[in-house]
Amino acid sequence: MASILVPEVPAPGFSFENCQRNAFLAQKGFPAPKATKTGTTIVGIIYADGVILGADTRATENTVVSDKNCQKIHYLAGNMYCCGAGTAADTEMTTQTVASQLELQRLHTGRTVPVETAATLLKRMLFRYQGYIGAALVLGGVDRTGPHIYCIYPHGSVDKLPYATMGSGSLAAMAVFESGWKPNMSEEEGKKLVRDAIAAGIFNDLGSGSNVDLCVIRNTGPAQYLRTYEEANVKGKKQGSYRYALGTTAVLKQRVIPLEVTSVNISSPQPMEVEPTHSRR
Amino acid sequence: MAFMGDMMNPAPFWQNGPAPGAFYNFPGNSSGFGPTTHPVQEFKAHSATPITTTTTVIGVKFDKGCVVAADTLGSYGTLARFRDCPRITKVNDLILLGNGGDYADYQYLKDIIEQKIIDEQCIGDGLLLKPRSMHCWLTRVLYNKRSKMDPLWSNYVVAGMQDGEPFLGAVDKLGTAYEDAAIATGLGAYMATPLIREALSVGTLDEEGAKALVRKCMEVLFYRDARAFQRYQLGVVTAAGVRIEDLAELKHDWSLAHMIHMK
Amino acid sequence: MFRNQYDSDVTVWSPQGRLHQVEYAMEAVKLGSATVGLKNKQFAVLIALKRAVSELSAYQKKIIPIDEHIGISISGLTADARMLSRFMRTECLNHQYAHDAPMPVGRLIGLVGNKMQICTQRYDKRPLGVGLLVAGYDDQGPHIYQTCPSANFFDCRAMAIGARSQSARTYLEKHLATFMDCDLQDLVAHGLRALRDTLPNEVDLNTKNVSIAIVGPKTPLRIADEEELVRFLALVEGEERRGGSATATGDAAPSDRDRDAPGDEPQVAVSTHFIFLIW
Amino acid sequence: MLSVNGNFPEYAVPGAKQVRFEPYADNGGSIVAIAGDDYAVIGADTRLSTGFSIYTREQKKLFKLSEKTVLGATGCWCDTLTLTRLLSARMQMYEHEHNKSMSTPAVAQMLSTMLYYKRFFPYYVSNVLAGLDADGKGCVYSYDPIGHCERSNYRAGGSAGAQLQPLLDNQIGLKNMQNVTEAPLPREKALALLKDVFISAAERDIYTGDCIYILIITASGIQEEKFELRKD
Repeated sequence: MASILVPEVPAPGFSFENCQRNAFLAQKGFPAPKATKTGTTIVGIIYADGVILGADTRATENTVVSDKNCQKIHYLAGNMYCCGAGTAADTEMTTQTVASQLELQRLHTGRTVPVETAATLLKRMLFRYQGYIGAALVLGGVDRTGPHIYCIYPHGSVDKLPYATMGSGSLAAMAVFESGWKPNMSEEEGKKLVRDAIAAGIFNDLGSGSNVDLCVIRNTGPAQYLRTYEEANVKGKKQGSYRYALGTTAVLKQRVIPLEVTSVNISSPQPMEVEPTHSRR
Repeated sequence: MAFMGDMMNPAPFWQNGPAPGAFYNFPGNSSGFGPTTHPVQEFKAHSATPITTTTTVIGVKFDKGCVVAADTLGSYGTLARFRDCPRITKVNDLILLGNGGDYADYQYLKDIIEQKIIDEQCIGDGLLLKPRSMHCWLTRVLYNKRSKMDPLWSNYVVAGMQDGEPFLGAVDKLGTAYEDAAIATGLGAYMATPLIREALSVGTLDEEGAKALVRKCMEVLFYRDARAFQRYQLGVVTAAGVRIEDLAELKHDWSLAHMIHMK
Repeated sequence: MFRNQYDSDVTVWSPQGRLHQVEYAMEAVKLGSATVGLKNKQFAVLIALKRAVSELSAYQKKIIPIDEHIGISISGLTADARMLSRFMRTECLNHQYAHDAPMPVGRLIGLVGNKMQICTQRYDKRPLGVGLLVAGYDDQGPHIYQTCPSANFFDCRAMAIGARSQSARTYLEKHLATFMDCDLQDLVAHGLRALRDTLPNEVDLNTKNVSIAIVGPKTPLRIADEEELVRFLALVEGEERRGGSATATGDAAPSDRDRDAPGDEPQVAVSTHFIFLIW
Repeated sequence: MLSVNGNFPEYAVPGAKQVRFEPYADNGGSIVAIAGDDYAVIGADTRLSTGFSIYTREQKKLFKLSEKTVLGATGCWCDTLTLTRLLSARMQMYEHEHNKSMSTPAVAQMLSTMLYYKRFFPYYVSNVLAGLDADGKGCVYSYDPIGHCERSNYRAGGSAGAQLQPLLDNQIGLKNMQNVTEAPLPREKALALLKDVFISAAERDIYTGDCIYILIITASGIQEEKFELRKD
């Protein structure tokens, strides 16, 4: 059916065609390459008039930091954001997919999409893939029914809580919430508590690090994304200079290829009728 | 006879449920039939698994001494089996010892330590074992056991007064030893240490401050650690000696639960 | 040659209730050159007189370091002392390894005593023929211990053992009261004077024949080098010697005064201390 | 007998389960040592960790073995503790037997022997030994866990060792560079370089951080220095 003129539309969803081959290779001792994991601290709380989400900004590959300032709070819709922990690609793609579905829904209905819709879309998607999509999410947002925080696990189970934490630093952050959270906190108190929870993760969990990102979504007004709310760790100042003098790098081989320049005269074809104002390109 | 399981090759003592009647002979559970995921009896089976276990033990250093706390629950697998397992002991006037992990291993080693102290008292030269020596000795004992691949499956927190200064050290089942002003084992390593480190970063604590902090940590752990318990022991060691307080009961608050609705 | 018929073997008692072989072993201590140990409130000091076997040989080492905080000086059979010092070093290392703390001096002496006792009770062994002065420093302060072939040991404030050591003990006893409060310099000076009293008149202390070891708080055991020896010897140089002590055969006259030193006078002291003392 | 197997899928049953005992742990940490003409500097970070959590932020991983020799050891901390205790006991025995303290090359050789003694149940430790040799020249010895020993002038070891060694090769070894003249490395420059490479290591290795503990070994003794790193 497919031709150059009528390209075949690829089937939606994942391609599984290499699964069998990969399983065979893994059995022969060629395991699949490792994905970037965001060993992470992500949190969300409900405060007096909205929700606050928080995240650290470290991405790791095993014990090596692969991104020192990545973004883990993802946009879903104007009234909701979603923090992602787990496999970086999975969290990004999942939230993007759902974000586009939510936008379509919003255009379709002409209303603000409820947070529960996002939670349902996310959990359905994750459940379908049985945990193979390694996304652990904290979804937060506001709608006409008030503020909501959802905690969505990679296998598709959902918690709806007043405060939630996820990722490798979730225990450290949860300890801060368990000892500090109370209902109806002010925005300042809320931001402080979320910052403390993320900081607990950053300093006590090796999978989390660098800076604190916050996102405040108020019942009234637009969401406020506070990228690098606090720079929790500053890179040390180097004492020496590590610039190389010109000529330090060896030139191994040198070859000059002369370019032959031939001049060609191009005469522009005369247009049929000349329009004084428009010209076609 | 199927319910008897394999008589010649009995399952390990504890495996997900009562083995004698083999009620839970689900596939994948090695107490039953057929090939299992791991060999039932290896050539030289040591205590490869903790049986009755205890959870977190917390130690905090303050300006004039140390506080150590631990709850009194002994878990039998997932069963909250024993409710009175004290695991903070006075070793001598200088040393307070806390433990978490396999309770039998702890009792075994506690007897040896007690005998060691009695032997020392019998010498009668007035010298007392000091916390650093106790810490080092425990490290050696645990390391030797791990080197025989026969570990004592538990963590120890040694608190005490070393030549007038507070001492707080930890040893794990491998013989990994370190000293710090904030120590918590088990799940507490993830949930209590962040709180304690934060409190210590503000400034040194006094005795009351340290005790309040430890109580707060015990409460947080009780909320989140499925193997924790509301009754706990708290011991303090200062230059005045070792004092283990009466069992305390945590105050806990679940009013929050009414705020959680899935819809 | 037997002194009597009850000394053929360590395990044979005499009708008087004495073990002659053990008592003979005590005599071996007196064959070694003299050594003095004394302490003040902070420091313990060992001072030993070294002997050269012949003009051709070097001076025999008398002080053996055991650990950072313990040293011994020996009198008697050097080979036995080497065996004992090796044992003591091993014990100290083991204690340090297992407890991350130096071995308490008293406990080490207890172990040495137990080890030495075994060979006073078995027919196939012989008592060790060496006496030790042990100087050490631990949490309880400085210590001077004396051990004997009889496996007795004594916690002393000052002690001297070896040939003609009676004169040194006499000096130490006379000045005992001043030791505790004097400073390190004076303490060493006292020790040197005591040691000098054991010398024949024609011999004097010099850097070749004296060995000094000092241990104290934040002072790991140090055996004085030549330079330090010169300074210490200068403390007592030119002083009038008390003299009269140095008879050629040493302290022959039994004395009741040195009850602290049973090792030296088997005839008297052993009967009162060694046999009936229960430790 | 009824065979149930094969009819049901094998579900993992949660709850108490047999845990394989693993006698080793990776407690992380990095070491860098640089030797000069009349000095040696060695630094190690002070973070002791396991898995994703930090045991302590102030664990010194350098061991002063004598006035002229310092050992840096990271890896399985329980093995490190045991190895260094045995090493200092053996060094004291040497001192008693030979009436002098051990020279750095002698310690280096003995460490190699002690490691190989445990060939089939090794000490899982990354050792870097720094000190002054008999001529007073700085020297660095590095080891694998089972006793291979190599003398060099600079070495990085531990969890960020693989990341730092190429940097040292370039900056000190002047590898792959043109128009550079080899000159003796001054002490201040070595110290600055050591701190700088640790700053880089703390950026990218999760097991390196908190603080560097540095020892500078010269003929006049061992100097101590500390330098803060990031704490996350």
